[in-house]
Amino acid sequence: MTTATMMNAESAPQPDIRKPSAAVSTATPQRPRRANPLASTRVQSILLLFTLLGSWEAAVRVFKLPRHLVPPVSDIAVALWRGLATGPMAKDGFWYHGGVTLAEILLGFVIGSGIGLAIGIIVSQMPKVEALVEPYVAALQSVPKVAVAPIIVVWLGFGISSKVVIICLLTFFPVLVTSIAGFKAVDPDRIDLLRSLSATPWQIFRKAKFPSALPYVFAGLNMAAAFSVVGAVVGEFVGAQAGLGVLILQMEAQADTGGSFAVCVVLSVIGIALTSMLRRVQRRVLHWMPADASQRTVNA
Amino acid sequence: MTTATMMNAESAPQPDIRKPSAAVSTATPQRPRRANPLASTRVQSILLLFTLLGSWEAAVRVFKLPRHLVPPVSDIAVALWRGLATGPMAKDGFWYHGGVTLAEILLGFVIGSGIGLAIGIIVSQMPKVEALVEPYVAALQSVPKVAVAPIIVVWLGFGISSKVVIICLLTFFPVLVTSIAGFKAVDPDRIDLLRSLSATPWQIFRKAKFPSALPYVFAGLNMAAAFSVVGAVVGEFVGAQAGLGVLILQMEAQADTGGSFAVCVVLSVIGIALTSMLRRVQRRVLHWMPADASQRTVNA
Amino acid sequence: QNVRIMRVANTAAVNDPQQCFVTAGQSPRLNFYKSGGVDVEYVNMSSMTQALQSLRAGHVEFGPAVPGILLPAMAKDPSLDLVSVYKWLPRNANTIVVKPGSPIKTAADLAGKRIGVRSQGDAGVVITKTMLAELGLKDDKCEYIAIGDGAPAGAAIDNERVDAMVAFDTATARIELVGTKLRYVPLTPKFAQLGSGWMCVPRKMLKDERKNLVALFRGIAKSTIFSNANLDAGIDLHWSVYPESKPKGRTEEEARKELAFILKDRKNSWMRRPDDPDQRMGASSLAEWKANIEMAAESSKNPKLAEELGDPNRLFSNELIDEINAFDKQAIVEMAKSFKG
Amino acid sequence: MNTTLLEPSPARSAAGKSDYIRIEGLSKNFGAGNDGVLALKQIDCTIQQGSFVTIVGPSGCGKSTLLRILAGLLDYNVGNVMLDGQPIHGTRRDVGVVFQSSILLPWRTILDNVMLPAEVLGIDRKQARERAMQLLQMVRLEGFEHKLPRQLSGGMQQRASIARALLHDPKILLMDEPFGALDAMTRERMNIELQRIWMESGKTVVLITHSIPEAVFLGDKVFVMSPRPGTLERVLPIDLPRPRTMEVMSHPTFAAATASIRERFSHAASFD
Amino acid sequence: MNTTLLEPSPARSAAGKSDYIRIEGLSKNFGAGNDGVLALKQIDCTIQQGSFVTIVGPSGCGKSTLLRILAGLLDYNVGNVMLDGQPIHGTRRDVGVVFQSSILLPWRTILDNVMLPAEVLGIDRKQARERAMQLLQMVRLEGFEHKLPRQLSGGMQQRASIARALLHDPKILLMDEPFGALDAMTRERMNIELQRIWMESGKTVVLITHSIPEAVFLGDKVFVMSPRPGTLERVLPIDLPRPRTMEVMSHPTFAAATASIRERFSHAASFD
Ligand SMILES: Nc1ncnc2c1ncn2[C@@H]1O[C@H](COP(=O)(O)OP(=O)(O)OP(=O)(O)O)[C@@H](O)[C@H]1O
Ligand SMILES: Nc1ncnc2c1ncn2[C@@H]1O[C@H](COP(=O)(O)OP(=O)(O)OP(=O)(O)O)[C@@H](O)[C@H]1O
Ligand SMILES: [Mg+2]
Ligand SMILES: [Mg+2]
Repeated sequence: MTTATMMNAESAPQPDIRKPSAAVSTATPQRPRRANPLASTRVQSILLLFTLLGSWEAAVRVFKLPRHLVPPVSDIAVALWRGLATGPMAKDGFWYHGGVTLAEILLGFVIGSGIGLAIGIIVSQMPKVEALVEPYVAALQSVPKVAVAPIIVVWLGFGISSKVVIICLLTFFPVLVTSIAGFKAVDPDRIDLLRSLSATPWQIFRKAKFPSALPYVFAGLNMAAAFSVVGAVVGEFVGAQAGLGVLILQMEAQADTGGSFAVCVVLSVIGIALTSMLRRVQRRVLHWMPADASQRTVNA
Repeated sequence: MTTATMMNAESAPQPDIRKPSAAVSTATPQRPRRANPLASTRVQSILLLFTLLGSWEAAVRVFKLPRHLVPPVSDIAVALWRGLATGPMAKDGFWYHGGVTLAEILLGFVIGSGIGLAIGIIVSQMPKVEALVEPYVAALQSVPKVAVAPIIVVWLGFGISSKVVIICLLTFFPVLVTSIAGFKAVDPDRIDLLRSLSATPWQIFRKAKFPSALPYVFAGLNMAAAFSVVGAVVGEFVGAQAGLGVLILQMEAQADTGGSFAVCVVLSVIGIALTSMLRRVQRRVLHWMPADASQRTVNA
Repeated sequence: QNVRIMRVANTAAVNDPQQCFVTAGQSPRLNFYKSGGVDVEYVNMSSMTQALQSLRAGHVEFGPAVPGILLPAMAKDPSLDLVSVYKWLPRNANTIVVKPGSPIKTAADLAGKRIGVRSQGDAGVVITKTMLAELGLKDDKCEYIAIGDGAPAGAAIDNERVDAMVAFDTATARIELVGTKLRYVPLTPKFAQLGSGWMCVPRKMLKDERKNLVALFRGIAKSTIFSNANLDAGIDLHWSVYPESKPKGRTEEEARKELAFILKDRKNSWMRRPDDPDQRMGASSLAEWKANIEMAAESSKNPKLAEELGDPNRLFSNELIDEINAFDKQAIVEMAKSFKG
Repeated sequence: MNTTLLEPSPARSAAGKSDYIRIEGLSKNFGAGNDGVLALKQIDCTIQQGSFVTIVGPSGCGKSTLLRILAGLLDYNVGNVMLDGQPIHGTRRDVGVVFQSSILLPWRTILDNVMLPAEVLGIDRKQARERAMQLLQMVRLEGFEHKLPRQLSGGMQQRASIARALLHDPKILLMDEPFGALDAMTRERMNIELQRIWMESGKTVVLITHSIPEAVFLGDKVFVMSPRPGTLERVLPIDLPRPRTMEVMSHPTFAAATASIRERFSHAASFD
Repeated sequence: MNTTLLEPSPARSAAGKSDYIRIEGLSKNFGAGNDGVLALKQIDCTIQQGSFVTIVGPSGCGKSTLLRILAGLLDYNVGNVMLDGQPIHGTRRDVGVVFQSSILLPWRTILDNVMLPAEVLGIDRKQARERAMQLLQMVRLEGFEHKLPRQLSGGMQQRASIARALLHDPKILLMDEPFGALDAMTRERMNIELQRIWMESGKTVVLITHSIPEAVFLGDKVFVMSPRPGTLERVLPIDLPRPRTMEVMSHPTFAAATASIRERFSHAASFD
């Protein structure tokens, strides 16, 4: 046995060197690997989808359910197609209204969570202010913001600004609360490490506190992303000239339930896009965390 | 030095024996302890509140802002008082409408999160089904459920059932998603421990998997609690005979903005009560976790 | 060329082909508005109250005035200083609808029932109260349920979640458009004689933008005459301006047929009564406003309403009417009749 | 099941020399085909009933894998593993395992954690509780019964997990670096305690350790394993009198044994 | 700042005997009044420049507290702590600290973690990088520079934190159980390595350990502390030749010293 071999045993990459047993455990009994088990699950998954959609369509047709109550899948597909096959400024198309809604969501999300993060940082660097403000943050974040949406529309009108403010309100709190929690949870050892090197407060913030709090901040951002879609829809329900929420109301008024389902599909796509974009940023920024570290979001 | 003294050094309770340095770190420079620093912060905090409310009132009066746009605090207080000083069945009082909304929230929360947990458990005990279903759960949870609220009201009418279903939809997904994640995150070592004792699958579930997944489940329940208030309000906005959401619209219709702020206050109280009840249950069930383990919730 | 955009509060929440009585002139083919240097923009909202608040906040330039809501609001809040300058529905366009088999035969049967209204802030609530008050049923005990528009409202009537619905003809028409069968219950006699819709503007605007307002309401008057003369053309023009209001579920032919059927009678609400001594488009009368005040006082259970409002002459104004009507109506009718799609 | 196990059992003297555990040509591959990892290769050995075997080897050489196979937690592909004449497939009730990490259930008190095997195996609660208290006293955790695992230091947790493994008085005790989290002084004490339990109860013990002195101090035999793929490179019998005390460390046999093992792990050998 | 620190520095011989660190009547109370915890009580001692002091004592006796005071991370209430004639208040740039846990920043690669002091203290990047690579090689982490901390074992992480403490070539090195997570064999190697660095560089080293043999092996003097409230019970000078090798362990002086210390931690002493 040579030194070299011994070193190899160490430097061979292992999933998690500190806990080799974790990797072992579920391997019993060993299943024979299929050619591509993932692909086969995916195929089954897609088959399941088509079966479900097919039986939906069949049920609607066989039981002759009224279309404006339960639209057949084909209605939704047609409405989706018609909505997408429009010019970018067509007022009856998904692009125009989707664009308005997307603009509201992005603006509201960026502004709301930006302010939330900024205040979170400021507040948590000043323990006295934090103690003072904390009970009010706790109380205010319990106010159901959607309930004040009508008032905000009265204040700011029916344009994009009232929706942006509603979304800001909805996104502000999760980011504020999680970032305060994040800064509170910074391992004091890390701060001590930097103090031991005579680091300045700004260095301590930059090199230890901020990166430590980031996973919390991202948890807040994920929640905020989900809330921002909700905010846009509710805001548009309450009063708006354009946007997918308006389109839903318009279609409901014409008993075009298939159409409003199609709009829901578009909204979901926006939600999924936003979430996965955020997740990509998160994965890049938090590349140092294990991949499974709770990458969960829920849309309301 | 006796054996006894040495043992004392060990058995003396310490905040966290494994990491004594964590407790030390922020103690520099040592601040002189005041008589009761917490109480003093609380006093300051309350002073701040009164200052804020006072200047709000003053601003409204001095600048003669129209009351239906910016209600003075006194209007809100009066409306709150008037709303509370009613009989339990008075249709213009907070008790009747609040009771309806609370019933919707509780029913929807319990049913929705109950089903979410049940399906989460079933699905995660069957890896094949989980793989099959997972992409759809991911896609469906991105559908903004508030957008389908109008459709559900069409289906189920203007009574309590449509709101309960909307809340179920909103609460189902966070609980489902977090409980699936929770069961996935069970330390396989714990399962191995029980397997090494020749435990049955049911024993493994009861003694290792379920308790391990509980912190995740509670994270989902907290989110669901916040969502259930949102669901009730949105559902009532879209169409209802009674409930605090209806009251808000009615008051808005009468330009009684102070009144609708008062209703928002009531809604917040319901939200806070629900959250703190849940937190109490959580603290009891998860008593074994450190207290600071992310007890955060955010209302939309 | 500078075009002044005049935003209007659309309390119908969505765009609807019946608006062709206003919107037809927006089409470049008619160009009733831009020729006068103005244009109309619809701002969708869900209730009359929201419209009043938007007028006060300046989010819109003009909006519909329903006396039953407007008058109590103005009495309560002196800063809400609106003037009704154009009567756009000279006949009563309010409707009571029930399921065809319903036991409700007259307005009196509404007492104590579950009344569907579009939203909690909708005129339906005060209209019902007004009619019941006229019948002496002052303590109505009705339950008002917001059932929205179109399909949801239709489903609510169909499934008997409400006993009747009280709303503008535009709203009930849309319910019929989605395929729900309705029976119309006659309005109470005194109320039926009243006009049902005015357009109001902030008093300040009446002073500052007189010229624009004249151009605006002249455009509306022309559009109304045009669409009344050729409804098909009016609907087509509306659809060309607001494509989102074109029904997607069925063919254009079907949709137009349905609409033509529904609007056959209703289109006349927009026109002056033949027996009306004042045939000017948009003109109001003092007598009418006194009646409005009286009814609003009863429905809002505020006997002092007239006192609080003061001089009824400040509530409306005919000062623009002559200028608005300074156009050749017959020419518009000819133009409509010869209009080719 | 004999629950008064701190008493000496009759096993030791009689069956002492039989081949209790017999491993023949054992290989273990993780994953399939070429991309698999060969963790164990051609292991042949026997362990006599009532004997104390210690295993040393560099990190990742497959020590835990071997132990998991003995515990019935892991299937093997090639070879035979026999226990008392029966091939091992699946777990057994008479085996106690101390895992590399202590794996206490954080929601249970220390006492309830130690009682876990009783619950699972259906042992009478009262008897089990008594025994658990005895064991906790033995590992010097008296007074900590009602504490939660997180309130204990790593070393204390590990000691609790040792008590748990002993609760149902298993005939075979498999220990994966049980003393890793203990400080040197406690470790020495626990070694002596473990030796006492083993001598009194006649259990068969297989113990993995990173500490060469510990392996020599405890073992009847020391199994020395090579780096991955793990082979059994050498079996070193330790001929030192029992019960051994710390003084044995200055014994020339002890020095020779440690030196001989250390030599294999020469220089850069076992950085972790 | 001298950045080629693996070379011997001239400090050792000349200033060797001066009282570099002087602690007089030091007491430390956590919290105020009666409900406070007296962690240190009346500590008096001196540490000479360039000397190697090791500290042993039961858990919770205040070893870490003492070290944190020396590092300037913790204020003290009573007594004087002088460094080179100046009272210690606040941190200093010429001190390197190895914490009880390795405290690597998980988002930085190992190299970037080791480079942290250079960034904070504004040392030239290129020079620092070169030195970091040298240090990583010394702690046998070459090839792991660009790995993240979580990809390394606990022992490897601890070695990285030792490299970090050395980066800015501090005159004083304070180490709180630096080898706790290392297995016995690696630990022995690191002891020898540390001795080499110290001898070559002339640093003053204060090292806390739970292992009595380690304390004796490394220290010029061993400070033995009593349980809480921590007092300095005994200062044991170790008269063994340098450089010491593993063979020293069989030296009678070594045996006598360890026995004498172990005696104090008799029996139940230091279960964690
Ligand atoms: N489930 C698994 N899948 C693939 N490889 C595995 C699995 N479990 C273990 N291995 C590999 O098998 C080898 C032996 O692992 P094992 O845990 O038995 O080592 P060990 O000797 O116990 O190491 P240590 O001393 O660090 O505990 C390692 O190279 C490891 O990476
Ligand atoms: N911030 C603090 N507040 C209160 N008590 C503290 C604080 N820090 C430490 N202590 C107490 O001071 C005593 C000494 O702690 P210290 O960490 O110095 O011990 P130690 O000797 O390093 O122990 P170990 O060997 O476990 O690391 C302990 O009893 C501890 O509980
Ligand atoms: Mg192992
Ligand atoms: Mg310490």
